[in-house]
Amino acid sequence: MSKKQSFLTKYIFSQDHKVVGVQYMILGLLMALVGGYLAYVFRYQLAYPNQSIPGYGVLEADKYNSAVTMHGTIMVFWVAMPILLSGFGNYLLPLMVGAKDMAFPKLNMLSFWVFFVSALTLISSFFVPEGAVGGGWTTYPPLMANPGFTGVGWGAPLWILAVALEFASMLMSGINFLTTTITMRAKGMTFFRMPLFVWMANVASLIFMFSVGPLIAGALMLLADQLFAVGFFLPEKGGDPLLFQHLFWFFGHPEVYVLLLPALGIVAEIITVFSRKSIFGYKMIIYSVLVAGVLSFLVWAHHQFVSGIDPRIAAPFGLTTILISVPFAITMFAYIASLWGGQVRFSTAMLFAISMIVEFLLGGVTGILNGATASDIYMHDTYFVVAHFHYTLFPIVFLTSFAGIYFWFPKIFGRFMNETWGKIHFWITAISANFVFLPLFFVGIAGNHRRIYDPSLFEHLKDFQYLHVISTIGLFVLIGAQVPFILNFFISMFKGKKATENPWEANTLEWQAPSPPGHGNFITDPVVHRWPYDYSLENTEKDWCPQTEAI
Amino acid sequence: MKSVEHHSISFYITIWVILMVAIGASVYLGSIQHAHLATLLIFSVATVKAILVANYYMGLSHEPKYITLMLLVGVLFIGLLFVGLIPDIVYIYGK
Amino acid sequence: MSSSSILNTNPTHEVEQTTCLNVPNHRWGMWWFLGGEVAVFGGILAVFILFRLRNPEWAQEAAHTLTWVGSVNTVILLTSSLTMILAHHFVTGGGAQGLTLEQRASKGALFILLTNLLGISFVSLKIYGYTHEWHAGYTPERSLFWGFYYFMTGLHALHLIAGLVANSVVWVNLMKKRNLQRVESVGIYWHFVDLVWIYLFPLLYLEVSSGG
Amino acid sequence: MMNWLPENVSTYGTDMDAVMHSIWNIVFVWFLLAEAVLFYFLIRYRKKKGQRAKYKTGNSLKEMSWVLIPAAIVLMFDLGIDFYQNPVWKKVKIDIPQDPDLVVKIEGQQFVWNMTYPGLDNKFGTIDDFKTTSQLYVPINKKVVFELSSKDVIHSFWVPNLRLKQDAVPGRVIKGWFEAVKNGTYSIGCAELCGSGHGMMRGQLHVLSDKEYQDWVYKKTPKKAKKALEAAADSQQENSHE
Repeated sequence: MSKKQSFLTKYIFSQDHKVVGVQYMILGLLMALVGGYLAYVFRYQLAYPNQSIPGYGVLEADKYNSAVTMHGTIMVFWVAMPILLSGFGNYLLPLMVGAKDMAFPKLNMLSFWVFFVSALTLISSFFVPEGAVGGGWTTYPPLMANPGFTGVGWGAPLWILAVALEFASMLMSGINFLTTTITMRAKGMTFFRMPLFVWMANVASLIFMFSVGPLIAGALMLLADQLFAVGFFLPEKGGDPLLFQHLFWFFGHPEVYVLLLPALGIVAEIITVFSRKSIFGYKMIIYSVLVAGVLSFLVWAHHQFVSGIDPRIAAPFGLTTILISVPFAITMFAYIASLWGGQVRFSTAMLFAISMIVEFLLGGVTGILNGATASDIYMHDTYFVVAHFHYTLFPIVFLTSFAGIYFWFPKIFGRFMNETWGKIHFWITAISANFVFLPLFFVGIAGNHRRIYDPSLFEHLKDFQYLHVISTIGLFVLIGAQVPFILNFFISMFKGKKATENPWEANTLEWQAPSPPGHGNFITDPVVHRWPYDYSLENTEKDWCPQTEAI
Repeated sequence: MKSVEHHSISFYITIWVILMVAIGASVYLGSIQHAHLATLLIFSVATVKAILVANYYMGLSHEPKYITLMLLVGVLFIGLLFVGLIPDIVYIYGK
Repeated sequence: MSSSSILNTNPTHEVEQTTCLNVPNHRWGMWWFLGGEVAVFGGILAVFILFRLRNPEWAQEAAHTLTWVGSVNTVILLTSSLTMILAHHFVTGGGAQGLTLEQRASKGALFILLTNLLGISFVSLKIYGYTHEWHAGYTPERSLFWGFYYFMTGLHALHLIAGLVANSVVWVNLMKKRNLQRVESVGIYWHFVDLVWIYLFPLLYLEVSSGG
Repeated sequence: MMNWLPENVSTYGTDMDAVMHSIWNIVFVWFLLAEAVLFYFLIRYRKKKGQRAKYKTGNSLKEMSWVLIPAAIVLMFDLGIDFYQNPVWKKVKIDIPQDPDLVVKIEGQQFVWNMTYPGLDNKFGTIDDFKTTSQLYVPINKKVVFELSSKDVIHSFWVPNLRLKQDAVPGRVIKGWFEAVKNGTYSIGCAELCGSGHGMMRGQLHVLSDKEYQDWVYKKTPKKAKKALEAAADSQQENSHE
């Protein structure tokens, strides 16, 4: 039926959602190497101030700012977004709803290549005169609005351009996800028979779509300030710096859930398969996520409690912030309850999925200290906040992605990843991550504020330098632990044990397609008869029951 | 399958005529003296125009109500942003 | 004439066209896209209104925009919306039975062309307005109102130009009797650009002495 | 964990520390409970030969209550925390004393803090005003109100020992206050990224006794101003003699 595809159209300019998904994942992992390298550079500086860093040299103060800025930007927009939402979303969503491809395959290809160009644009900003932007990933004006303040020439506009392209790419993905989910579901795939990942990816796309607009406007205004000194954010010209903060966080906070939700979806799929248990309270989870999605538009100013906003509006924002913990508490409790009465198999994927819950809980509860207005006066912009969001984002981005990769690798490449090496990778990663981030809570409480390139310059922080050293050594181990993963990934692609169609005995539709699925995904159009979590049904022989199996 | 709803050409032209009249009304209202009333009326007229365009030209009137709802949710969130910004942008605390 | 048969006239479609709630893919996609656009322009309008409330003296600035340019452009743009909906009307059979594919496509192409001509006149008049105002000294240097003015109308004009490009692509399609359903997509987008202008016009061109 | 906080030297710092301690204790107990249940399930329900998992969907209200009741308790704690800590926020950021003993103007600038003192007469805009750079001297047990502004970019006035943080935003004058209760010298930092020298933007807070503070003010007052003031005082005295 289809004409023979050349290598170029099959693997590079492909319209197949599976290839696009894998492209996103691989580019995201490559960008993670850049982000990790930057983390290595500035963590080395923090532990051993002003020493020559192996593989970099001496890090000056302004380059330190660039390094932290680019680390944040890359990890959020070029690692988390592409891997979790676009990568897994593109690969899994059509398969899970039983579609042959995305609704708009060409748009899908375009979205990846726009993303690719955005990544190149961002990377190129390292090499322009005066280097990459150093205004923080939040790019607050006037620092970022007036080139005179930053000492950054081309870095700042390039940063905005790159982010704008990235947003465009993600919007295209979002349009595809939503349309595919609505119109291309297999026969019998009602909304409440969709796997949680599909729900989560769609809610995340919706949240992104509604929240990013004002920031796109704000970014363009910032660009106008940088290039033409119009002054939207410059007080001397009648503008207001606080406006940008509002526009940024109106997007920035929902963005956190754009990352969290797909991760929760991935974890849900994995823990149900490996505990041979149904998810606990499927609809309850969906409704709490929807509530959280709406609430996420009401909390943005909690990032600005001490930023000069009217202090009287802090109280309502503090309340909504604390309230948003409830739907996520429900979700987390439901995930834990899903293990109740199960038969837990500790495969590498399951270990990563569980470690995501274990570590995310600490990130979650410490958020209350930042959300409560009074304690945030102290905690704001200290390492406590840094530790808090790394304890949420590290599990969301890395632990979940690893879980997902180990889990779906047999589907994607038709071969297993090596479990022994996987477990070595898991234990070192999960444990060393705590050595990296746990000390940061303590230095933060001790009063170490963010983005200073040498804490030992401050009298009250001199005694806590050893905590920075522990954190940095933890990071060395954490980065080192990724070597077995990378080798495992590429070697298993060609040499791994061959996988059958449904090696984990899972229910969702992607496991009913061949491994790897060919163009068009399914051999026969799937017809769905049940929800995806019928594990260990009573009075059946096998302990799983694919969605395609008639009742 | 339900067929796409069709309005006649004369229907579309009628809408256009109403829109033209509305433009005239806006321009006239821009010149009257009573500022608050003028503002209110001008934006009411604009909203009427917007509803006409959205409903009959964009075709929202014969789309499922979910689509209108979705767009309204977007507008609602922007409304939240607007309200949240009033204390900081319109009034400056402590000034 | 049902929507599915319009889609079937497209001989080159690669993806299976599906519908939900009677709405085909391309229209769902366009609505989601506009959901995002609503937030972009909604955000800009919200910010402008806030600044307008903060600076009541901007009413005097608005008096210096060329109201006649704004008004004529509003007429042009709303008229182009009429030609656009008529293009869609004819492409989908115009309510009359028995129009051939060729007839529908060529009538649609004619009205798309008209729409584009109106769009081009809008942009030309806009450029005339800009040069006039700029040379009269109303640059962003003067006050932030003019920063907003050029930013908002400029972004709108960019959207309109993107619409012109999209319309042209569809026009070429129609000349080749292909992808007739695309008229509907670009149409919805075009009307949206129109809708944004409906709010920009009173905000920027009409001088009302107390807040907007 | 919260005993890692640096020494508190302000009046409202005590309230804030209490808030932080209580919130931490509450959330940490919840964290431990959740982890304990999670690990218990992992061990108790690990795979065993010949056993089968239970079919439990958690879709009935009865089963859901296992999740919803704890979540409802979480909600109660949430509201409790919020109502408990709100007055502290109000005290620190909203209820700025109307009758301060001292008003200081603090201006952030890349990369120093400019402090302007009203001088001997406690009034700004007079001849005896004087400035210091990044060194803030305040008397002990006195209500100090500061007017925070910025010359260029956003800075954040950050004194860990006072539990005080407030951004300085160009175009705005933001008021805040504190009352230090212990003599000593404490670090001041800038907690908002403000450019290449952000990490070096340091200062010091000196809390002096009343006497020391008066001496310091006298010492800092420009000679000219002192002379003028003394002359004015003398003439006043002469006037009163007549």
